Amino acid sequence: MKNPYLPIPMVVKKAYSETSDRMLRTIELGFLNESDEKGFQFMPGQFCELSVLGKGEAPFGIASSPTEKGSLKFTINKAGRVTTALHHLEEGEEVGLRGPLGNHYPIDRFEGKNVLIIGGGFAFTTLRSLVVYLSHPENRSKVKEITIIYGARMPGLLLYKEELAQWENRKDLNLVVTVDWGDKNWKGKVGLVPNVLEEIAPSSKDTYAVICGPPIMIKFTFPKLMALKFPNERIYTSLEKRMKCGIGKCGRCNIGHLFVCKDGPVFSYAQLEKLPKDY
Amino acid sequence: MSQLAIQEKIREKAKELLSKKEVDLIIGFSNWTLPLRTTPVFIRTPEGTESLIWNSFCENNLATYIHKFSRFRVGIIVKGCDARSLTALSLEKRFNPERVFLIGVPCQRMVDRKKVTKAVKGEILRAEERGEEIIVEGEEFKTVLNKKDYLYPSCQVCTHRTPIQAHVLVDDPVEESPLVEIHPGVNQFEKKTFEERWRFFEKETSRCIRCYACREVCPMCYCTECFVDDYRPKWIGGGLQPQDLQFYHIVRAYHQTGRCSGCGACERACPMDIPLTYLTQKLNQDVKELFGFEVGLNSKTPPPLSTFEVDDKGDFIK
Amino acid sequence: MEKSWEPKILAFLCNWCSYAGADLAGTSRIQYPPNIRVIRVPCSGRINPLFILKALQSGIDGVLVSGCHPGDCHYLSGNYIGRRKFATLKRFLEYLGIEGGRVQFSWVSAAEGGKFSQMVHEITQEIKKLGPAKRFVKREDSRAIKFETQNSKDKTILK
Amino acid sequence: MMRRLDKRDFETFLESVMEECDLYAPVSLTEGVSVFKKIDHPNEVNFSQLLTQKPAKEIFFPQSEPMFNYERRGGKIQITSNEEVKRERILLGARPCDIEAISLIEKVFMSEPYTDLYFLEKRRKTTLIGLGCNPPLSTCFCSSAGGDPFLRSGSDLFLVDLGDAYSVELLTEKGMVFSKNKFLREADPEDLRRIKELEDKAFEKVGFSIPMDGIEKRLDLMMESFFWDRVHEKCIGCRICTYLCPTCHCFDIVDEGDFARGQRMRNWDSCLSPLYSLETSGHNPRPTTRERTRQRLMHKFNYFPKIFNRVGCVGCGRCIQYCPVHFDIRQAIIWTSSKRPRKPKI
Repeated sequence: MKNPYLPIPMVVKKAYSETSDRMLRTIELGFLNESDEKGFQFMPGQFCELSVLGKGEAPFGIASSPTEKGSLKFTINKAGRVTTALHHLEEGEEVGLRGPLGNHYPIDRFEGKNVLIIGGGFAFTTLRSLVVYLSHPENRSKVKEITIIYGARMPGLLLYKEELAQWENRKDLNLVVTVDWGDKNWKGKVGLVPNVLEEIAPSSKDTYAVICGPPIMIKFTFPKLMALKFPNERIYTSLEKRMKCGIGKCGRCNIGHLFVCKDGPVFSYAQLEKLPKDY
Repeated sequence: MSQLAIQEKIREKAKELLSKKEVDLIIGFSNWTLPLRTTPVFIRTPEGTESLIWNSFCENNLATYIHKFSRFRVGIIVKGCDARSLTALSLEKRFNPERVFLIGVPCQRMVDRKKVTKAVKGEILRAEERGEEIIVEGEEFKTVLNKKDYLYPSCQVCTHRTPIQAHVLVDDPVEESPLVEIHPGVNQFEKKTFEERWRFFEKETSRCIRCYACREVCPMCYCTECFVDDYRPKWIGGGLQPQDLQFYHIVRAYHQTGRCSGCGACERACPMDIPLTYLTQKLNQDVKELFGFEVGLNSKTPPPLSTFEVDDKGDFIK
Repeated sequence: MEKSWEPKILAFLCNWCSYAGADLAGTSRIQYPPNIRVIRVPCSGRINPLFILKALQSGIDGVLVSGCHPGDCHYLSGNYIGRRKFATLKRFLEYLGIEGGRVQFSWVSAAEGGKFSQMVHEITQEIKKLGPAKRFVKREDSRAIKFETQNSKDKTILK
Repeated sequence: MMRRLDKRDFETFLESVMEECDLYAPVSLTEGVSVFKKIDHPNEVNFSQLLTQKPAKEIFFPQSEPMFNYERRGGKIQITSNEEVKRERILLGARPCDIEAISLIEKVFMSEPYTDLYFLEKRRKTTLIGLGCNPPLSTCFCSSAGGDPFLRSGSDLFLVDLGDAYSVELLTEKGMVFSKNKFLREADPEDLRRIKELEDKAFEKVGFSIPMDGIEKRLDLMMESFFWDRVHEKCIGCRICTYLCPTCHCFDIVDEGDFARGQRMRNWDSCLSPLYSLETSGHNPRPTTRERTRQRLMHKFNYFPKIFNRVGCVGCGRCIQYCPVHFDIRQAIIWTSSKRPRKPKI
């Protein structure tokens, strides 16, 4: 039987800073053992526990898509002990990884439907995974229109800038990038995500919405989605809470009787409505 | 005054404060489900004051709750030690003294329930205090114990039983003399050799389960992040390694230097019966000897470790 | 084995006096034992008792805290405040059964290179006499918890 | 199958058992404090305290347990897991509530899709010997919480103290191993009657006083209740009730060691600690004791039954006995029941 607490060894293939404030760093991890790679099957929305031995472990959403073979990508915000240690990693160093954990975005339900993806700040990681997955030639035909609204505080804080530029040019993706405050080089939209959503007003007909961002953004975006007549069952979001084990044993990430790590992190708004408001 | 009379006076005063709306709530003691014990209650209505009681089992230091209720105007029933803790806390600017009303009760010294429990065979189901005696009853026994023999060690040495800082005293001040001169724990411990002392400390702390009850129950332990929870730097490990337990207990006690009122709440709270007051009492003695300071006697003198005298003793320094 | 053992001593030296004093000892070529490892701190008042305890727990055989003479503190009163902390801490550790000689304090000014060297000699000798620290030292093999039960009083605990 | 073990033979019986197994039993650390611990000599076993301070869950889920060791050697990380248990174990003298609690924790640790091997390995290699409670304490309310003072389920063997001897019931396959043991003699026909007597007495004492039925449904409606504003007031946020609780199973995972080598430890953690749910951003979803007390009670009486169809409390009463401010969980349950006025009187 597999011990779910044992990390598998991974090697840092590439590590680079994402944003101008250097607080967000992306690391690309490669598998050291082939058998681990074969056993690692995941879908967009799932997360992993990364450990720097001696410092501890912490959960991170997988930013790469299953279609990108050979490596896993994580974008990490420097905040505490483990994330700082992860920021200090250099190429060639070893890290531990447990996963994939949790559930994923309900991609099978998206089939034949439109998808509206709303992201804010550095919560865009698993959404990037979703976009890359859906826009992959193999999967693109499965869904109809893909609309992406992505906002950050400043242009310098946008993640995956090169990719955003590529998506901009793609005809089969509707990408709207917005910032709260532009600078003199910024030519795109300026405005908060909820307002931009209101402005674009995508149709809710046959559309699933996936939303992920800071709590304040989510709080103001939900009403706008409601106003656009999105039913609760078709709005999905990904939650975060303090986690330790990631497999529903250690007890801290519960909301009501559900565990964010095991029963989530992806929940539909309909599910969330049934859960207690504060916990 | 008898305890019942004191209890009546407490209720009267609490009722008055609440009905005049001078305070939002009264923190006091009430009877509860187990014998030999009382529980803190928080009373907001004049009628509720009927549940306030006073006896020799009102052992909790209610000053602890000032942190939780500092945004209300509170009336607190205080013993000598509680009042001194509160004075020390007001020196550390933990609350606005104007919003706190102290109902002082000269303390008759509290009864050590653990000692009583050990004195009888079987579970105690009922206990009653009658003057200087405690009558404990179980299924198969009824014993009369002399209260004097079952007092908390920290209460035996107490020389500040009257809460002189209180806004109102419900009874006349009691005579301030200790039952024993030196804390029994300190006394016994000091007689041991170096080696024995460390072994005793080692053995006692090895039982610690790190529930941190001693920390939480202490009015002076209010740091939002305790050193045990720091992780940058990480001072101590999170497990049960003996040295980590010792580290915790040394620092917890040492952090009370010049702040501990000697109420003994830490020791009473411990589920594993680890003696703790022999540490804090020793520090209190040291502080008194070195700096002539006793905690919470007046609201002007700053705590000794936050100030200095130019001619402090320094003969241990090379 | 006994002979080759040399104590490790951690010295917290204040930036303005003792560190300069140690420096002076060096530049004047006054020799002192190499047992001390120096950590420079802004002031002896900066010393948190946790530093001393953590050092002892990590297996250091002795700790030295040294600062400016009373009245000379760069920050006016840092060493006075420190002195009260040290006095209580030293007494407390001795009370608990940790050898008093393991925790040492001194005042060394920037001009006292000779005193510094002299003092380090003394302290090193003293700690050598005490032998390697045993109490309170965290070792890798000490992770196992051993309880002493009432019926097994003769057994040794917590080796 | 019923047997009888003379108290005279008790120590020799344990000695013979200890030749093959590690024996865990309650021992007294000092007067009035006992814990379950591995026994070196049979005379350490001490049943005088009905409930040990730390519950028997510690044998399966230690307070501080290394999960694996790691070592960096030449740029490679070596990981050695510590889940394996080499010798068979026997847990002796656990009370029915503790054993019931172990099966509750088992549900959590074995629940799909992940199995906690550290727990499983210890559980699989342990024979449980239960011990009936005669007489139970006044704080016991196991009958109300779905157990009883002589509950056999979960035990492999079950002992009842008959004064001069223990009656031994062999209940499971693991227990039947002892059927040939020479110290276990033929049971006295009188024994059954005496056990019945003791049981009746114990039942009478414990009673069904706590309204546990339907508590899950009641709490469903009480998430925002005024109740929580009051019930938490006296709680000071120590961890006694959670660490001494036989069913609490939350833990923390931390690394101890340095870059080169160390261990990943799993330590008990408590929902009453503010750091339990504090996120790195500084946001704490459970900022005060109100939310934390609610989490503790809701988890036991609402969330747990929702997942496992049984309240997460076995009624051992430890949290009542040892709470420094005397929070009584029984009273809290009564307050949630319909018998209570809408607002607590005080």
